[in-house]
Formats: sequence, C-alpha cells, structure tokens
Amino acid sequence: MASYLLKKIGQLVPTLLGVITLVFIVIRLIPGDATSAMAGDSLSGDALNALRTRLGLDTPMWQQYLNYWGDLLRLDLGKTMVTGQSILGLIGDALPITFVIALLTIAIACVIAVALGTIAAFTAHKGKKVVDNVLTWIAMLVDLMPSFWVALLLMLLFTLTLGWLPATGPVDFGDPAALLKRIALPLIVLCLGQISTIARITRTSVLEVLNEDYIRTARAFGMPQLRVVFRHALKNAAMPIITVAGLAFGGLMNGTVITEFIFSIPGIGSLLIGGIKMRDYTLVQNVILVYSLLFIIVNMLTDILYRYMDPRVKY
Amino acid sequence: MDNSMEGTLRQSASVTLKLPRFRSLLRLLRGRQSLIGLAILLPLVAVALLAPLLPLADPLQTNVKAGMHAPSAEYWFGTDKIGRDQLSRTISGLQTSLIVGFTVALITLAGGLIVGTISGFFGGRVDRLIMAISDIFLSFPSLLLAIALVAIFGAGILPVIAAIAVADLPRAIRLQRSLVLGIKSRTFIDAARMVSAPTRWLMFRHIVPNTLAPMLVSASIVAASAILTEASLSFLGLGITPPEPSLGNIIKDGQPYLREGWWISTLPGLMIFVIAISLHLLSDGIREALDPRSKR
Amino acid sequence: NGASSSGEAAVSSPPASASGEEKTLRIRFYDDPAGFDPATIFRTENESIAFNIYSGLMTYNSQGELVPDLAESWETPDNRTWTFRLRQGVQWQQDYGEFTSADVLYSYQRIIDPAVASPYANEFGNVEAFEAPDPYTVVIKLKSPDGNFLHQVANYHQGQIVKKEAVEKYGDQYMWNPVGTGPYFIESITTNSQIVMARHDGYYKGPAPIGKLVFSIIKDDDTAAIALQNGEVDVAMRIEKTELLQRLEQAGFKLNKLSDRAVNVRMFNESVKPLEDVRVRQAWAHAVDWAGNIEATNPLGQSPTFNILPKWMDVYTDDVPRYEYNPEKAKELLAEAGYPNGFTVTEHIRQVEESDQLEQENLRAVGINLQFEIVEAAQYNKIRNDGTFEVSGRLLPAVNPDTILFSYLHPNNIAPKGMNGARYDNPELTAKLEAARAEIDPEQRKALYAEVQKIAMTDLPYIPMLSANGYWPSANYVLNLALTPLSQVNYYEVDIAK
Amino acid sequence: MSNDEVLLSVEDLHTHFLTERGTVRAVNGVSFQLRQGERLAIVGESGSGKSAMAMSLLQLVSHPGKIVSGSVRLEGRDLLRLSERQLNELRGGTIGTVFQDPMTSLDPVMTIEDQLVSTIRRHLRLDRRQASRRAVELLRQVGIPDPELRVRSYPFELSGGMRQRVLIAMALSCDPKLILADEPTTALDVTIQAQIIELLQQISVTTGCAMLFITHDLGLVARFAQKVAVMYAGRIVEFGTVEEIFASPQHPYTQSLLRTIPSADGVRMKRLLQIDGFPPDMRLPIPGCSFAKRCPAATSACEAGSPELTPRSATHSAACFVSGGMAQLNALETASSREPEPAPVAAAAAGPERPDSGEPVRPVLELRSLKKHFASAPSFLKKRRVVRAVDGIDISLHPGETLGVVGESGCGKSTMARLLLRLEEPSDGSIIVEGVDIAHLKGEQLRAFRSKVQMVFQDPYSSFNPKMTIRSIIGEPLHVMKVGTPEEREKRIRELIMTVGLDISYLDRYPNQLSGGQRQRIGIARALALSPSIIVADEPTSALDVSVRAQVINLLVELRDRLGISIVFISHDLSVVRHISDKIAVMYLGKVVEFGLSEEVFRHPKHPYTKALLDAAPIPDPQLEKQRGIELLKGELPSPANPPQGCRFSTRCPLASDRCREEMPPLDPVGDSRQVACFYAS
Ligand SMILES: Nc1ncnc2c1ncn2[C@@H]1O[C@H](COP(=O)(O)OP(=O)(O)OP(=O)(O)O)[C@@H](O)[C@H]1O
Ligand SMILES: Nc1ncnc2c1ncn2[C@@H]1O[C@H](COP(=O)(O)OP(=O)(O)OP(=O)(O)O)[C@@H](O)[C@H]1O
Ligand SMILES: [Mg+2]
Ligand SMILES: [Mg+2]
Repeated sequence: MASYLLKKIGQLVPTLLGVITLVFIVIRLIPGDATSAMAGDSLSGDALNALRTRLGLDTPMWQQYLNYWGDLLRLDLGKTMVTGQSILGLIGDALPITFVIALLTIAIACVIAVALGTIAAFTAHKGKKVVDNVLTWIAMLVDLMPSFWVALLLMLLFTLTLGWLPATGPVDFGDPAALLKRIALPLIVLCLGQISTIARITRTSVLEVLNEDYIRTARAFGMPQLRVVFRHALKNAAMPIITVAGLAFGGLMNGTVITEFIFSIPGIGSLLIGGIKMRDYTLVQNVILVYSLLFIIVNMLTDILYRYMDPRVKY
Repeated sequence: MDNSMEGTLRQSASVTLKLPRFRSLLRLLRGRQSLIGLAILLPLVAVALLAPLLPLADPLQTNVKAGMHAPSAEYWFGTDKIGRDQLSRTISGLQTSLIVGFTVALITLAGGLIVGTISGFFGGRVDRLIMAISDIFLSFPSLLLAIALVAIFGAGILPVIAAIAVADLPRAIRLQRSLVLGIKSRTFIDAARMVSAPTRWLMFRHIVPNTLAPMLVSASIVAASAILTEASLSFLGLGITPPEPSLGNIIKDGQPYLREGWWISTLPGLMIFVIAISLHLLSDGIREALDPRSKR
Repeated sequence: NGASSSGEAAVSSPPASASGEEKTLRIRFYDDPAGFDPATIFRTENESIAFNIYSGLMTYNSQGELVPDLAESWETPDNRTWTFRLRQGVQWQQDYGEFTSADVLYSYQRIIDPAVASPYANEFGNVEAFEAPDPYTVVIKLKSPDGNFLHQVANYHQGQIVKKEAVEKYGDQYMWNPVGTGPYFIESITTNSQIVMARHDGYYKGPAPIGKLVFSIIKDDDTAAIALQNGEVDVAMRIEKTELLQRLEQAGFKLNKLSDRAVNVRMFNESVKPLEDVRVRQAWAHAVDWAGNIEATNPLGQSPTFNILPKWMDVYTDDVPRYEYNPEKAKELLAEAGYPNGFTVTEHIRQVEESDQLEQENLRAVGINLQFEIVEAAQYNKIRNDGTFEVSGRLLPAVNPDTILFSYLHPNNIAPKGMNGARYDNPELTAKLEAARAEIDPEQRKALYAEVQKIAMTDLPYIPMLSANGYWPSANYVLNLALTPLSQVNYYEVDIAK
Repeated sequence: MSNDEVLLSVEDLHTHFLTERGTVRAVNGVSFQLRQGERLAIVGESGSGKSAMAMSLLQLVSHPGKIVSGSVRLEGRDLLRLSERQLNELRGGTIGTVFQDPMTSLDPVMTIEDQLVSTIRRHLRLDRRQASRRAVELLRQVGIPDPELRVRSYPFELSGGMRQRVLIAMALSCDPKLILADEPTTALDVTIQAQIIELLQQISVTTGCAMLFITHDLGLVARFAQKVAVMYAGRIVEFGTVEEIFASPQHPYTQSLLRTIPSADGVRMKRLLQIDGFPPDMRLPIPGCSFAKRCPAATSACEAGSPELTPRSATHSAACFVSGGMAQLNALETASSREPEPAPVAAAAAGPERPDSGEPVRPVLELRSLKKHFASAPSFLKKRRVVRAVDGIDISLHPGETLGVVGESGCGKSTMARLLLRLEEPSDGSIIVEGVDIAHLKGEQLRAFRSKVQMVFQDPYSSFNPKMTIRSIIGEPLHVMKVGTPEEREKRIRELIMTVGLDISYLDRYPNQLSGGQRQRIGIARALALSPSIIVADEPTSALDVSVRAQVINLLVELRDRLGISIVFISHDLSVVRHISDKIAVMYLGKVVEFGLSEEVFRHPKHPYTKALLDAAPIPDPQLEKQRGIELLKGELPSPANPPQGCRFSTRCPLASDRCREEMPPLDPVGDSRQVACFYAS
C-alpha cells in the first residue's frame, strides 16, 4: 500500500510539472491580458499602461515563470492579480460547494444509473431486448439534452410553475435542508449528464458478469435472482463502474462551468472561468494546479477503492 | 493440368482478396440494427450534403416580418426571431454538426489507434511518456484549451473541432492502449512471433483489427457527444460563428425563446438525438459485422 | 460668472426601525465583484455599489444632473479655479470620525499618485493644484478652463472620497473593506456569492429607510428573471432582453427603465481601405435598417438613435444629419466611392447578436460582405484599444459629454493612446471641441457642442446604431427605484412597501 | 442400504434453446431414474446436452433455453411445477451442485466463509455463528488443512484443488439428497483429480446421497460410477451399470467411444480408432437415428426411424435398431488396428536410432541445464520474487522421435515449450537444435532458426486471430518469412490444408466457423508451413473432445512418420502420452525427475512421483480399477516461487528422508536407458 502510494506520487510529479508549465504558457498565449479585460468601454492608453505596471505584467515571461515556481516551492498560492484576494482563500471558499455537488451528483447518478444499467443488463441477459433498448434510449436521450437547455426547462417547471425549488440563493452549509433545496436543480442537471455513461458501462459489465460461472453457482445454491444480481453480479462488475464514476467525479470537481453559471453557484468552475475572463494569470494557474491535483487524487482514490473492492488486486 | 491449376489459383487468390471485405459489408447490411441505423443516418447525411440543391429557403435570409412562426405547412420547422427558416437552418446546421462530429470522431479514432497502439505495444518508457502526456491533458480543464484554441486560431469550425478533439483524444488513447494490452497477451500473438513476424505486421494484422470494433463504438459515442459539446461551446460563445448555423448554436439561439418558440431549439435538439441513436445502432451493427463470431 | 447651488436633502424618509423588523432589499448582482476601491474600481455593477458607499463633492440625480453632495456649494470665476464649501458634520462609516477637506485632498492625491497607478489619474490630468485652506473648503486649480469639471469631482471613480486611515489600515485589501460617507457600508462579502450592505446610521441625510441590501450574484439573465418572479430577489439589476422584460411586465413587475443609458456605435478603422471614404460609411449607415432591426429584435432594450450623445445630455442636439434606411442610396454612394459591387470587411465582435445578423443581411443586400470574427472579451477590448480592427463596436456610457466627445473624436486620443479607434482627426472639430470646454457661457458652449456633433455625424467616423436602455426590474412593492444615466441606483431613496 | 428407492425420475425431458438462428434441441427426450445413494455417470460428446440436461433439473437453463416438456420428479414432487421460491429451497438444499471450473465457479470478491455461510443460513436457518462453525466443519470434512484460517480466504488465495473442495463443501453443506457434478475434475491435475474423486466417492458412501456425475473421462467413469448413461445428440442412447457398459457396450456410439481411447493395458495401437463425421446440427430435425450418419453399422432403418431406448438386460438398455451395434461388423477392423506395433518399442531401447538406419544419429534437440527464472519487478518495499519456472533441464531428442513431457500444472512444461521456440529467452543453459545453440540468438540468425521449431498450441481457438481467414492463418508463416511468390504460397497453403485432411473450401472460413478438431488441424497445418524439424505440441488435445482427440493424435503420429519430424508432446493425459511418445520426461517443479523410454517408464516407474502420477490416472476399465490399490498423493504442489529445500518432491513423497529434505538428488542414470532424480530410485 505504502509502496503503491509512493509509486503513484512519483508518477504524479511529472504530470503536475507538465500541467503547471502548460497552463503557464496556454493562458499567456490567449490574446489580451488582465488590463484589457479590465478596460471595458472606459479605459485606454495611459490608464492601461499604468495598470499593466501595477499588475506586474511588464516583467519578462521567464521571470514570471521563475517567480511562479518560487511561490510554488514556498507553497504559496499567492493573491489574485486583479483583485488581490488570497487564492487559497478563494479556492477554499469555492471547493466545498463544488465538492458537495460533485459528490452528490455522482452518488445520485450512480444509484440511478447502476439501477438502470443493471436492469437493462438483467433484461438483456434474459433476452428481453425491448426493456433493454428502451432503457438505453432513455439514457441516451437524457444524455443528449444540452445542459443549458435542460436547466432552463427545469427552472421553469420546478421554480416558476410548481414553486418547489429555488433557482438561486445563498449557499449555506449551516442549513443542510435549505442547501439541498438550493442545489437540487443543478444536481438534477448534472446527474442527467452523468447517468448515460455510467448506465452504459454498468450494463456492459453486469451483462458480462452475469455470464460468469459463479453467478450460476449462486443460483444453483438457491440464492434468489435479485440477491444474485445485486450482491454477486454488481460487486464483481464494480471495477469499471468505479473507474468511470471516478473519472466523472474528477471531471465534476473541475466545476461545471455552464451549470454553475446558470444556477449562480460560486464553485471552482465559476472561479476558473472568472479568472480566464479576467486573464488573472495567477488565479488561473493555481486553480488549475489545484484542480489537477484533485483530479489525480480522485483517480488515486478510485484506484485504492477498487483495490479494496477486489481482493485479487494487490499493491 | 498444371497450367490451368495455376490459373485457377491466381483467380481464386484475387477473388479471395476481396471476398472477406465484401462479406463483412454484406453482414453489415444483413444486421437489422445497422440497417435501421443506416436508414436514419444516410438520409440525414444526404439531406445535409444535398442541401444546396434542395428547394429550401436561404438559411441566412432574414425576414423580420415573419419572425417566430410556429411549425406549419409553410415553415416545417417554424422560423426564428428574425424570421429565418428553421428547416433550412437545421439542415444547414446538420451539415456543420455532422462535419464536426465525424471529424472529431475520425481524429480521435485515428489518433487513438496510432498512439494507443504504440503506447500499449511497446510499453516501457514510450508508454510512460505517452501516458504522462495524456494525463496532463486529461487533468487540464478542456474549457481553457477551448478558449485558448479559439483565441489563438479565431472562432470557427477548425478550432472547435480541435478543441473537442484534444479533450477526447487522451481517452481514446487510453482505451486503445488497454485493448492492446489485452490482445498482446493472446496466444495468436505468440503464434505470429514464433515466425518472427515484424512489429508492423503484429500491429496492423493482429492488434488493430481486433481493437477496431470497440474503438469504432467509442468513436460513434464521441461523434454524438462532439455535436453536443459544440452546443455547449456555443453557449459560452466559443462555438461555430453565427450566422453560420450548427445544431449547437441553433439550440443556443433558441434557448431564450423556449417559452415563445419551443420549436427553435427543440427540433434541432431532437435531430442530435436522432443522429446519436442512428450512430449507436450503426456502431453496434459494425461491431457485429466486424466480429466473425457473431454469425455462424 | 459663477454657478452655485445648495443641496437640501430632497427625500427624507423616517428610519424603518419603527416597524420593528429591519427591511431588507434583495438585489440581483450580475457578476463576481471586483473590489470597491475608487482608484481601481471598474465595471458598472461594482460602481453602482460604490456609489452608495462613497460620496463625492457632487453627485448625480436620476436625471443625470449634477447635484451637490459633500460640497454644500461651489463657485468658479473662470472654469479654472473651483472652490467648494464642504458640508459640516458629515460622519464616516464605521466610526472613522468626521469628514473634512483633508480627506478630499488625500483622496484626490491618491488618485494621481503614480504608486497607486490608478487608471483614473488622467481624469485629474488638467489639475494644477488641490488645496484645502480650511477643513471645510477645497480649492482646485486647473491648467486650462474646463466647464465640465464638476463631473470629475462627482460621486464616480476618482471623485469618490476615501478615508486615509482605512486605506492605510487595509492596504491592498482596502478594495474589499471600503469605508466611505455614503448611506450604506459593506457589511460582508461571501466570495462570488453575496454582498451584504448595511445602513450607515450616521449618514448626513439621516439613516436610509432600508436596513440591509443583499446583493446575490446571479449571472444568467434568464435565471435572474425567474428568481425575481419566484420572489428570491426584489430587484434584478440589469435585464435587457425584450422577451424577459415583457414577461416580467405581464407578471406585474415594474421595469424601472433608464432610457438612453448609452449609445452603441459602429466603429470604423479609417486607416483601412474602403472605410476611409466617408461615402462608404454613409452608405453603410443607409444600408442598414437600424430602427427596423431594433423593433424586430429588442424593442424594449434598445431604441433608435442618430447621434453619438444620448438624448438626455443638456448639450445634445437633434440638428445632425440622419441616415434613414435607404438601400438604393447606399448603393449609389458605394458606386460613387468606386465600390459598385461592394466589398468584404471583417468585424471583430464578442457575440453575434440577432441584430448583428440582421445588419449583416442588410449589408449583403447592398453588396457589402460583412464577416464576423468572434473574439473573447479581453481580446475584444485589446483589439479595440490597439485599433487593430477593421470594423467593431463601442458602447459609449458617460454623463460628461466631454468623456465621449474628447475620447472618441480628439486626435490626442487616437488608438492605441486612447479610445479614438476610428483614428478620426478633423482639425475643425478639434478646435470647436477645445473651445467648448473653455467656454464659460452655457449657451455659447451648447452651440459649440452642437456644431461638434453636426460635424461628427457628417464625417461619420462612428455610426450611432442604437441607444441602449437600462432596466432594473423590481417587484412592485419596491418604491422609488430610479437609475442614473450611469446605471446607478441611489438606494437611499429606495423603500419597500410591504 | 435401501438403495432401490427411486430418488429422481426424469421423464421425456425436452430442453430447447430458442436462438435467433433456430431452435437448438439440446435435450431431446431424456428419461432415466436415479436411486438413492446411486452414482450415475453421464458421458457423451461435447454439445450432446449433458450440461443442459443437468441444468434443466435445477431449472437454471440460461437464456434462451426453455424446458419444453417432460417431468422431473424428486421424491415424487414434480420440480417443473414448483414456484421459483420453492425451487430456491431445493437448490443448494436438497440438491447440491458442483461445477466444472473451480477457478470461475466461486465469487472472486467474496470470502469462502461468506459464500458458504450464506448458503447454510439460507437452507438450514442457522444463525451466523452456527453457520460459520458449520462452514469450518465442512471444510475440514473435505480435507482442507487449517479450515479455521482458510475459511477467511478469498478464492484466489486457494489452489484449484482446494477451490474444488470448497465447492464440494458448499454442495454438501445442507445435507443434500442429490449432488449434481458437472465435470467436477476436468480442470484439475491428475493427482488432485484423484483426491477429489476419492472424496466424492467417500461422501456418497458415508452420507448416502445420490450423485449425477458428468464427465468426458471414461477412466473416471470406471473408477467412480455405478451406473452410466451415454448421451448423444440430446438423448440417452445407452444406459446400464458401469460393468455392462464397459464390458458389453450395445450402442455403436458407446462402442466407438470406448475405442477412441488408448488402451488401458499399454498395448500400443498404430492408430486410435476415430469416429469420423460430426454430431448432427441440433437445430435441424433429425429424421432417423442421430448417429446413423457416422455409424458403420447403420442400416436403412436407421435413417428412417429414431430408435427408442430398449432393454438389453435388467439394468441395461440401448437405443439402437442393430442389436449388438457394430460389434460383429468391425471385428476384423478392430483386430488390425489393435495389432501391436512390431518391435520398434523394444528396439528403440537399444539406442537413438530409427529401425531403418544403422548409423547413430545426432540428436535434433538437446537441452543443457536449461533455466528460466521469472523475476517480479522489485518495488520500494517489496523484495524481488523469483519464480523458477524451469530450473535446469537436460534432455535430448533424436530425429523422428517423440518426447512426451508430463507433470502437474505449473511444473514448467509450457515455459519449456516457449523456451524451445525462443518466445522467451532462457536465463541460463543452452538449447541446441541441429547442432546450433539457439539459446541466445538474435535478429537475422533467430529468424533463420524460426523455421526449425514450430508449435501447436493448447487452445486452437485463442491461438488464431479471429479476424483472419484460415488462408491467412496458415499462410502467415510463409508470408512473414517471405517464402515464394503469392502463387507458390497459395499452392503451399492448399497443400498444407490437404495434408491435415481438410478440404480447401475451408480456406475462406474464419476460425469460429470450424469445429474444435478442425481448428487443431489448422493449428497443425500452420506449424507445418515452414517444414520444421521439430514440432512442440503443448497439450494439443486437452481442449478437444474424446472422439476428436483421436483424430488429432492420429494425424500427428501420421505426420511424424511421414515427414520424419520430431515431436515434443506435452500433456497431462498419461494414456495419450504413453500412446504417442518414444521417450518420456516427467517434470516436477521445473525439474525433470525421470527420463527414459516411454514404455519402460510406464511399466516400471522408478521415481516416487512418477509412480504417484501413474497411480492417480484412472484406467478406463472398471475391472482393473477395482483391483488397483491406489496410493494417493497428499498435499498440494508447492509454489515454484518458493520451492522446498532439497528434493522438490520431498514435501509430498512417501519415501522422503531427511537427506531428501536437505540435498537435491541429481538426475542420474539408473540402468542403461533411464535417468532418475531420486536417492531411493529402485
Ligand atoms: N445459451 C445457449 N444458447 C444456445 N445454445 C446453447 C446454449 N447453451 C447450450 N447450447 C447448445 O445446446 C447444446 C447442448 O449443450 P450442453 O452445454 O448441454 O452440452 P454438453 O454436453 O454439456 O457439452 P460439454 O461437454 O462441452 O460441456 C449444444 O449444442 C449447445 O450449443
Ligand atoms: N511470464 C511469466 N512471469 C512469471 N511467472 C511465470 C510466467 N510464465 C510462467 N510463470 C510461472 O512459471 C511456472 C510454470 O508455468 P508453466 O506455464 O510453464 O507451467 P505448465 O507446466 O505449463 O502448467 P499447465 O499444466 O498449467 O499448463 C508457473 O508457476 C507460472 O506461474
Ligand atoms: Mg457441459
Ligand atoms: Mg501449460
């Protein structure tokens, strides 16, 4: 276990190095800098030059790169270029809600998708193609609705017509019930986007497992069908599902820009897109750095999780 | 006797060269699923290709007096806010979207096949390098890449394709790599190595043909999702430049009018769904046709 | 000659505490806040909050007129030396003591301090000296006369007065901990989610009727409209889409309109081939059915216009050439200019709206092939500021006519030095513009400005496309919500009748 | 014993698979009865419906299977009328089941305890504690050492034999009246197989439960069964006591089947009898007797009507119109094919030469202290682990000879084969092929050698690229080696396929369109493509049916004799090895423990391991089996990563002394033609 972790961390270093450098370059390749982002329709000329100096944008690239590394090595994420906020603080504010939403999304999507996929696999195994096909198509239909479109539709339905769920509001962790209501709509939108992939992989792997001998063994020892499917088959089919769900979770931790935008969620995605919009180089660099780290950690956790689930896999 | 034998031999050799391919095509056509898939997709592609020849309104022609017409005999798909014919816009958008979808699928398929095969087959340092790079791209927000590409190369179909492909490629590479790892340990590879088959031969005769089916299936998913991703990029203002329609930017344009003109974005949305379904059916069919096991 | 006026608190509602419960107004805020330090503030929505935190010597009423604020009165003999008598007993928020002329001096000098690198330093570029002969008097000497100088000391950007102690206390975090003398102060900010302002009980006009202003960040307009309809907010800052407005109006909401918030112009780079020909620009203006297109796409959010100044400005004139929709005339003009078959030109644009597509279609009809190149916001700004576009657009928001006329028409401001992206340089106009600024007689000045507008609209470096209207729809129990031309609301005047 | 009470009575059972391409009549009218405590073996070709029948009893036929008609009465209750819930009571309760592959039949992610306990709790309604106590007890009963410890293991932590014991324990857990065992030992090593059979036999005696035992292995039938049912094409074609079936088979299919196996007495036949043709396509209606097409004794009546099972004695019945089957008919042919091979076996003892050449010949293959160690990559906190798969082999082989290699699973047989082919590079030692040491050849030289040694793989199906036609598969070596022009290659391909006895029309097929036997022929054709001097056959028949196995072995023998090729024949089927080999090498944990002339080794094994191995292999003759005193090996094969000190076999050897445990006995000559690695070789 420890050696496995060490190895993984060893692999992580070059990836992070690559990400850091890539972001540094890519963000600067985009034309326009923070001053032009701030210019709007009211600033120009000397005003912008003054700004440029204030933001340190006139130092040479290599020096900015070295400075960045200097900060990183001191474990200092620094302050945003434009608004002077502590980046660590901003990420600390944005991460919890993104995390909660990502986690709930994956959890709910997994429950629904695994159920759908299992039922589809089960019916396919029994030769009832129709149910299988209908489920597959539903999953596809749901998957192919653009999120911004669904989001609006849901707000019209649940907020305006039925008045059940708010479209906006403060994100308050102190009041879980209100928080759940607040993030219910974005959760639905995000779940819809995840179900299809997870359901598909569930269907495939459960179907495969259902053909395995030990399923027949369990049946031959009098285990009821449902118990067989949900205890034996699902557990064995879990690896690919966990991998896919893990990847999806990693993706969601990126913050889902569109959903966060529409539902005014102050998450990582908003932070990143705001940073990009403002060309706040330090903000973008560090948000992506943290994000990549999270992505890698999530992948590591799924790895560990399925090592735990499958006793055959050894460190 | 000898001569005539040689002759028939040569003949049969040339015949058999084509025969298997012809057969898989036949098999493809015999599969019910793929037939339905083709029956949906081909007309769509044909309509998209032949759009200029069809008696359709100019997709760019505005007519402010005919805005927001619901679907009717005159306007099958209705009109949008500034009176453009949604049918011809949808068809024209279909063309763009199909190009985006297919090109992205093709790029990820080809890139995945090439890089993934190299990575999985050679292993070792090459593999680690490729995996590290693909990890970098996987853990890099695709949105930033999209913005960068659009900013650097200007908005338009090529940056859109590039942005989507760059995000999808690492996944394709990983898929192909894992498939290759599976195939690599099969006995028939040993059988070929037993006669010193060169690497090229192993890769192109043994490995790629056996990974093609799952790769095609994933490419079909990529194609459909690329069309959808383009819609999301449009929402962020990074998609296909208006007024050139794409299914994505029509949906996006119609979104504010969901209540006054449901048809504007719903119909092109359904179009994406139909494409996805047909691709799904077709890829399933292709997989079956490519698999000699499926039919005795 | 001197202008003088004395401001009496017009409205003075009793504090709401009588009703027992504190009144709260919930307002939609449409982007992440970017700080509230007058020296570095930018973007309208931040400015609209700062407007309520700070005071200037002058301020704007909802008609866009200058009214006294911290200055009780002022005088100037020659538009060069401006003497302000300050209001006494004005209290800083959060116990920072009484406001005096030293604060004014500190604030203004901070703006021009190179170390602060305020983008608004130039606004005081014409200032020779700031003086404070006594705690309640401020004297400002200009290098050259400026009849519009009062705008520079109004409650906007560089004109907002900050407290030295607070600035020094918070350092680079001051923008998140602003201290002013206005009716509300910032109580708390939740990152990218909420800004809460609380009533400044020591406000010199007396406490405001509403105890708390809660700004919720809601970026999407559709969502904002739904939130308003669902009672999640009381006021939706800035919704401009006609469909949404119509829906809200039908549902019984007040729209709170600000007409002619700013003029939107088509901007031509006159160093690019056919665009340097005035006939081509005129043809363009004739080719497009500006009014018709507005009517078709966003009749509430926009209104037709034909001048680069908004109608409410006192120096605005109707007497300028108008370019009515006339494709035939456009074709003639093009032919005259030597482009009977039109030409192709690229427009840099941030988002292709429906009206742009209509314009494109109109142009296509006369042979002009307009192509869009979408660029992201910061890049868009850069291109326009650098002047590296062929055709582009600008929104001209301002209260001070000089801000528009000097920035866009004066040769000193030719891009990349300034906003004059058209690279327009007409010595006749320049002379008149400078003369108008120095002119003391208001009538005289008005006449000069009228001539300037006339010349500009004849040479047509910019085509006025439309005039943007501002709307801050609100529930109907929200009273007295009025927008200044700078899209600000003086919350001191707002009340809730529930 | 009250054995005569009928426990299970199956009446005209029909089970069909309703596939998209037609209805497969897998079970097509099966009737039989099983009494309490009785052991019934079901034999028959692959695909004859044995498993389908067994699964029908449990009503667990997989999709798209359907039990169409018939009745299955267990103690008088018709199982086909029970509800799912009632059936679940029976499954695992009254009826225990043991499946073929212990590797895959246990849930890999659940501990043994969980799997056993859930069954026990379900049927015996015990609480958790009692159930796990019973689980431990059961494991002890089936002979698993340290059951308290083992019960917490996951299946992958157990060896194949132990897993099969666990499955048996599960089947026993709820005191069943009937145990269904579908090829319970096929996947196991001979020594383990013998242990398991012994265990099952004991259980049936001690608990008095009846057993229905499906197998391919007639030897096992002889050792284990009391009654035998022979299935063919979905029907029982012969039913009787084990003695009757072996001594006087009545149905031509049974008769043929018994003769496809090498004889038990070691008399060497030139050819094995093979059943030509294929089983019928069970999707099509079969008008007459389903075996008629392959039956030499078939008459016109056989084509017309389908024979019913008719009694031949009180306990014996057969479904054949021709009484006595082909007994009289092929008396002559049998005589000729059973004629012992003249002299060569004895003559070969004289030395490494073929009877027809006087000169001593240089060995075609020599292995000198050949070693292959696999090392796991060392990581941060783990030590390097070395698997000594092949640990010093010295043997030689002469042209035209066949070397049989036997030994239990994991003893390094396949690794040796891969070394011979240079699919792996040896860690040490040399491989001398026709005088050239190829152990470390590289590049062009290696390429040149490739044509000398070729391989026939165990599983023909996985050794073919499913996407390639037979033509490209056979032609691949030619193509890769750039032999001849395309025309010449095509000619050679045709030659090759005809050499292995297939029609050229098969060239355009895909591997999946061939039967198992045909596939293995293609495998052989491919191996022959480059005219090698040595063919290494790694268990070439273990994936094949009995009747097909005979065809493949006959083909190999024929090719060897015709082309003068040497064969290295790896198998754990001792009777086949005995039939085909001139010399034999017995391997144990990477080492050769005995090497000598095949007949001598079989007749007088000297190494205790060889003895145990021969003992464990059942003989397809119930009479002989009854007389044999079998000494079973105890324990499991140690891991090659951690072999015992001294003699590798010392942990299981009945003769082992302290010396054996400390010192490794060398492979020393014993007598003039034998080498044995044992201090006590007698
Ligand atoms: N799921 C299935 N779908 C279609 N056909 C099937 C299925 N399972 C079995 N069959 C067919 O039913 C017939 C009997 O199969 P079964 O498995 O009972 O044979 P078997 O005698 O057990 O063979 P083996 O010795 O190989 O285990 C075969 O022809 C087989 O192809
Ligand atoms: N590539 C490898 N890496 C590590 N260990 C290996 C490798 N190949 C084989 N082994 C180990 O070497 C030992 C011998 O394996 P081998 O396949 O030669 O046995 P075998 O006698 O052919 O067994 P079977 O009868 O099961 O085919 C086994 O313990 C196996 O696990
Ligand atoms: Mg079977
Ligand atoms: Mg082996």
